[in-house]
Amino acid sequence: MEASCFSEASTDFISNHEERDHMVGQVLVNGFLQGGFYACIGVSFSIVFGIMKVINLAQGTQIILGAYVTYTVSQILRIDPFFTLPLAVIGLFILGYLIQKYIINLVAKGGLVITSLLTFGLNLTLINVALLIWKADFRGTNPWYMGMSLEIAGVTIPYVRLIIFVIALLFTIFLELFFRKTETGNSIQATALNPKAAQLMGIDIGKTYCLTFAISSALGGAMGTLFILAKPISPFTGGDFLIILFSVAILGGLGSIPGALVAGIVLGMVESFSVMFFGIEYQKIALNLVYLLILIFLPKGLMGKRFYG
Amino acid sequence: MVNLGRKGWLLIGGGLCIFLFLAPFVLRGYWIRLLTNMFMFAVLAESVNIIAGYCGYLALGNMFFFGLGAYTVAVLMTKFSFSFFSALLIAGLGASLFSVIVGLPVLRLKGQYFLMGTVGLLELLREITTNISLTGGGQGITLPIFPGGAAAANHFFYHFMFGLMLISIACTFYISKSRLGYAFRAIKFDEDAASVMGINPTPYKTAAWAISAFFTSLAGAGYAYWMSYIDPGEVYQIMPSVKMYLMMVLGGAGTVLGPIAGAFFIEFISELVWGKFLELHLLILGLVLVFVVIFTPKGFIDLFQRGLTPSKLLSGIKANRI
Amino acid sequence: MKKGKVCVWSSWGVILICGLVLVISSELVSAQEAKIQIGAAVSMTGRLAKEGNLVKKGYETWAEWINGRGGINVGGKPHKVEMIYYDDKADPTTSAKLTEKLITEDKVSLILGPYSSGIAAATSAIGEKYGFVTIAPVANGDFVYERGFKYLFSVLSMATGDLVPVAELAVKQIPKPKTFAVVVLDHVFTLPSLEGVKKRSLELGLEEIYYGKFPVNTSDFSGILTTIKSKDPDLLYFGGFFPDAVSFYRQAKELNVNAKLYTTTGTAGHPDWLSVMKKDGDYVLAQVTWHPDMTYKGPFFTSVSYNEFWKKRHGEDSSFFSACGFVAGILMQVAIDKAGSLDQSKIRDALRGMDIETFFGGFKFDEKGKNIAHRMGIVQVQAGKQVLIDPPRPGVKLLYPAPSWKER
Amino acid sequence: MSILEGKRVTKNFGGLTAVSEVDFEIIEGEIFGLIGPNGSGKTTLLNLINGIFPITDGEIHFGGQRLNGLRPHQITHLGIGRTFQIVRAFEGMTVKENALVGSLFGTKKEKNISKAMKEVEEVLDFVGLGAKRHYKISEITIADRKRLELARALVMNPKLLLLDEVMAGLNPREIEGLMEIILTVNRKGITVLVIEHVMKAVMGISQRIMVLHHGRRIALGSPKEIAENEEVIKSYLGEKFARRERTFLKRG
Repeated sequence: MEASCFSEASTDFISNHEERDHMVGQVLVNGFLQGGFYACIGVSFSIVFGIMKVINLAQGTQIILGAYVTYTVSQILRIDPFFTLPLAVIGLFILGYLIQKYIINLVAKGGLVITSLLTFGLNLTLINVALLIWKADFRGTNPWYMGMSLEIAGVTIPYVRLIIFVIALLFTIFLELFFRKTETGNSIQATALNPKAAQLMGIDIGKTYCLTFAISSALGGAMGTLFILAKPISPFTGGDFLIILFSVAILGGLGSIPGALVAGIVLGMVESFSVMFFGIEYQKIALNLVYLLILIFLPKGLMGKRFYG
Repeated sequence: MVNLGRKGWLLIGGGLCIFLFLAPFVLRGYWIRLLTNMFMFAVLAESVNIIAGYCGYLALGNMFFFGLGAYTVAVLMTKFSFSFFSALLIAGLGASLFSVIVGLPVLRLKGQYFLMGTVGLLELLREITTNISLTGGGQGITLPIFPGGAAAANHFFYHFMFGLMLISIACTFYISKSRLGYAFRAIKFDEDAASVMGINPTPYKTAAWAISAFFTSLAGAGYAYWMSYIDPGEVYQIMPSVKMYLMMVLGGAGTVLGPIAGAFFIEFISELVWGKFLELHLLILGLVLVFVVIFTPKGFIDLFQRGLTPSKLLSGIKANRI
Repeated sequence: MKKGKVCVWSSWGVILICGLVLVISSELVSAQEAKIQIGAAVSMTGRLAKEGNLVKKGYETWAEWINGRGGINVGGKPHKVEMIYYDDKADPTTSAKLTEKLITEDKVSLILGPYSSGIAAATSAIGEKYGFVTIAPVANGDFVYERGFKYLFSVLSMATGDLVPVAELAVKQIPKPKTFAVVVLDHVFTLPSLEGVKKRSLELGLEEIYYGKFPVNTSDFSGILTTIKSKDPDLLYFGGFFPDAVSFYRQAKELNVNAKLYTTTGTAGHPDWLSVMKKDGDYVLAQVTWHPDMTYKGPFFTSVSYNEFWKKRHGEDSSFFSACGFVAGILMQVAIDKAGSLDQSKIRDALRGMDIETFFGGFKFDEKGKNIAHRMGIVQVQAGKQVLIDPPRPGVKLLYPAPSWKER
Repeated sequence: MSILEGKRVTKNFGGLTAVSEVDFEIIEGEIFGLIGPNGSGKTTLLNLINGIFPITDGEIHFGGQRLNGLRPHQITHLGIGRTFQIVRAFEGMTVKENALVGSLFGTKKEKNISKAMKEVEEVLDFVGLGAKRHYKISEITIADRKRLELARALVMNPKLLLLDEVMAGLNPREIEGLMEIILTVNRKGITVLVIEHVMKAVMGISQRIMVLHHGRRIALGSPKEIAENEEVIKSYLGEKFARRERTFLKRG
């Protein structure tokens, strides 16, 4: 079966040329738009990873919680999902801050096993809470503009995906500026480079970590809002993000935001082009292979610092 | 607690083994299955202990060896009509070989990156298995049922997992006493210093992972034959991996019997949990994880050593908080 | 070192104590026995929680109902039933363990099966070991029944037949469709149905112009849809989990990929489909194991009266998952009635010889335990309603060809 | 004859040059001092010798064997033992176990653990850690950690011993003790290279001293010559010390 559709998927492109060109254009756009979203969820994971050296296995579920906020609010107030974005951001910001302050900070020095186990424990807990509140049903939104798209030179660009892309992009840029320009941002980066030194400079590590995690969580919340526009969610959806989060963080380089941005888009491209050339069943394989190869052969990621030792 | 001599402990240990060996002849099916399950997790926890607890390389995706073993046996038995044990052997050695091959590049990674690398491998292997027709793809694969009725099957798999556990314990014990063990621990604590003291890290790391892979794969192989139906999404999961780590940490990483004890403890806990609170077990398992890492980051053996007073509990926090 | 050892052993002590406590408690549980205890391990959490809970609801309702009528009639005198539920977390290992627990610990007299083929495959092996009848309410992957089990019975016809009626309907339509495309999730839930309809379509002289298998957790279908668009098939057969189906058809709309007929496995018949997809869900076909508008008659209920009964109890139409659970109960009870005892082998023989119609449809089992008398229903979403179009009913017709996304 | 020889040894980290074109030669059996202000490249030079950093340019030979491109463990097996400036003991192992690693994997790769145990205990007694052999690293003082570092290097039974500031942060009495130990080691025929900031110690025990400044060799000679070398005084020792040292050396 694989063999047959492999050949199918590839032959039809050789067959007809301008169809193929139009195709490439479309695939390019698809990959790009998807990539924007990947980049942003990747960033939300990558900053915690880069700054606190914590692998937040609960990030996926935090994203889903953001989506649930959007779902609930837009259901109750009957408003457009996009307008719930600030609520998702604020809600998850607070949640993230509390989690870091009262849980993760307690084991921040515990090393990798400890923190990873902790975040996984948090993940299970959050999932089960979501399960109790929203049940296992699939929840989705369906605003009036859902599924509408504009067409440019035979390439269709869905509005929703376009908006998602733009917003994701804005968030990423905003975050980068925050880290570069603001004092808080700098102190966070200083902590990332060398916690001890930062402490001597009078930076409150605990507080910085809380802030970092809160920001990451808030960003996740925002991405949740965007996600539920494209796809319905259930409490268990969060796990699906894991490998994307990892890939973006690795490919982009330890905690580098511009890197993550590029990484996200590269992954989006890999995804859609792998479909074009090998057929969709090889999509995930392609993604994972790229991920592992980068991890092994491109130790610095695209724009980050090296990560042996 | 009274301190019996080495002999005393050996006596108790031996007694316990005999007791457990004979247990299935008196216990009812559910208990046999429960214990079999525990033995399986004990093996998994112990094999994680070898690579992570002793050698310090956190192979969170270690479960892909489990899937590898499960599928090797499944395919060999169904498609090439191997006998279980010959398939088993191939599964074990195959996994070790595979660990060496992927280990050469992947073990160059350190800390989080190794951890994430192994998770990547888990995902990759699942996807590949799903896409090969030989493995029955996403539809999974059905193994021949164990011949000879309920009791026979129960006893067979019970003793299989039990034996496997004993072997893994013996192996770990040997390691902890041998040059290997010292090399592993040296690498765990400071790889550069270790190499300056004459240890060439690469072969030792690889060896650690190969041993770990061997046992994990055998457990997977047994599991496949036991369940008689497997599909990729089920044998390539990250959840059991995390459980293994919880067991290791709880029991005490880098000790011979800690992970075993941890495995038994956790399995009992989750068993109790299902019985009582149907819709809350994820929550409770999650909270157990959280509390364990906060209060007993060095496992409850360490806790016993320090004594179980609240102040000691809090000192557990002080160690890691910022 | 020594000290460490002491502690290890003391922890072993703790564990053994835990064990003892557990043994005793379980003894206490299995001590009291008055009624017929029926055990069921279903997914209340995990990926299949939604469906699992609906099946459980079916079981519960059946138990209430049968107790309301005095209970199951065993050899002349009625026994009340008492259900014991466990959560298998949609995990075969757990499910197998719990099934064994039900049989050997709780000493239940009967087992009602779990949700989904993958899990039934594991639990039926246990049932077989102990000679316990397993009636699988919603597990129709052929492979489950190909292992020569003698105590396993399926409520449903096999998955390979799920969507066959769609192909048969389609070829009767004007303009007659010529080509079809298959997009299917590489998973035991979906592959058999799609393979089945594909085979039938080829037999009916339709041409396959695209076949794509996608892995679990595929979020973006635009690549595959772009390919399909360039081939412009008449029929679009899609098989996937709920979220897959939703994002597939949403992106189909976004990329304006049109066909004359859209199909999904189950999902368009799924309770959540309408609420999530709104009007974009229209025109899509799906198979349902049961539907309130079916016209089956049987002991106790007709399709209609069953649904009314359900409405009274729960204030909503019965989902087909619940119906599967409910009818599994009825089967069990009819079989026992016929067997006149709780002896599993007698019950099995009763089921073997069974040939009846119920509100759910016909029941007649072949030697493998497949139900050969049941036929899937096909619904099409019409104006936000899941309308039963097969088996055909007066005044209901398939909307064909479906208007393009732009024209809606 | 020379046991360790460096020809125009150079190391660049990206732009900056940590060690540039340093020539040196260590005679078998001597104690060779290596001094210089912080950041003058002393430790880097050590890291080049035992292969932690790849050498950028030049050559290092150990008893005729070219060291360039060898991995640390290989170099150790040739017979170069080393201590770390920032103590790198294996936390979570006992003092004894720490040392044991050295004897199991060092130059002679002792296979028999119980035999290894014995000599480890001897060495620990020798450096004065015998009583604390079962302590965890976290339980012993800085001085003891330094001793342990030394012990770990000794059990590897090297021909050449590289000591990186083993005396830093110790009180005078402890320093005296360590000097004694080092001299005894040297008497056993082990060549020693010491990096030290404690002038008194390094002047006291070394036969020859090399001074590094900004990664360059600015002087090489006997303690007396070094103490009188104008450039060294200017750049490093400072007048006051030099004067005291001269008078100290005159008295002999």
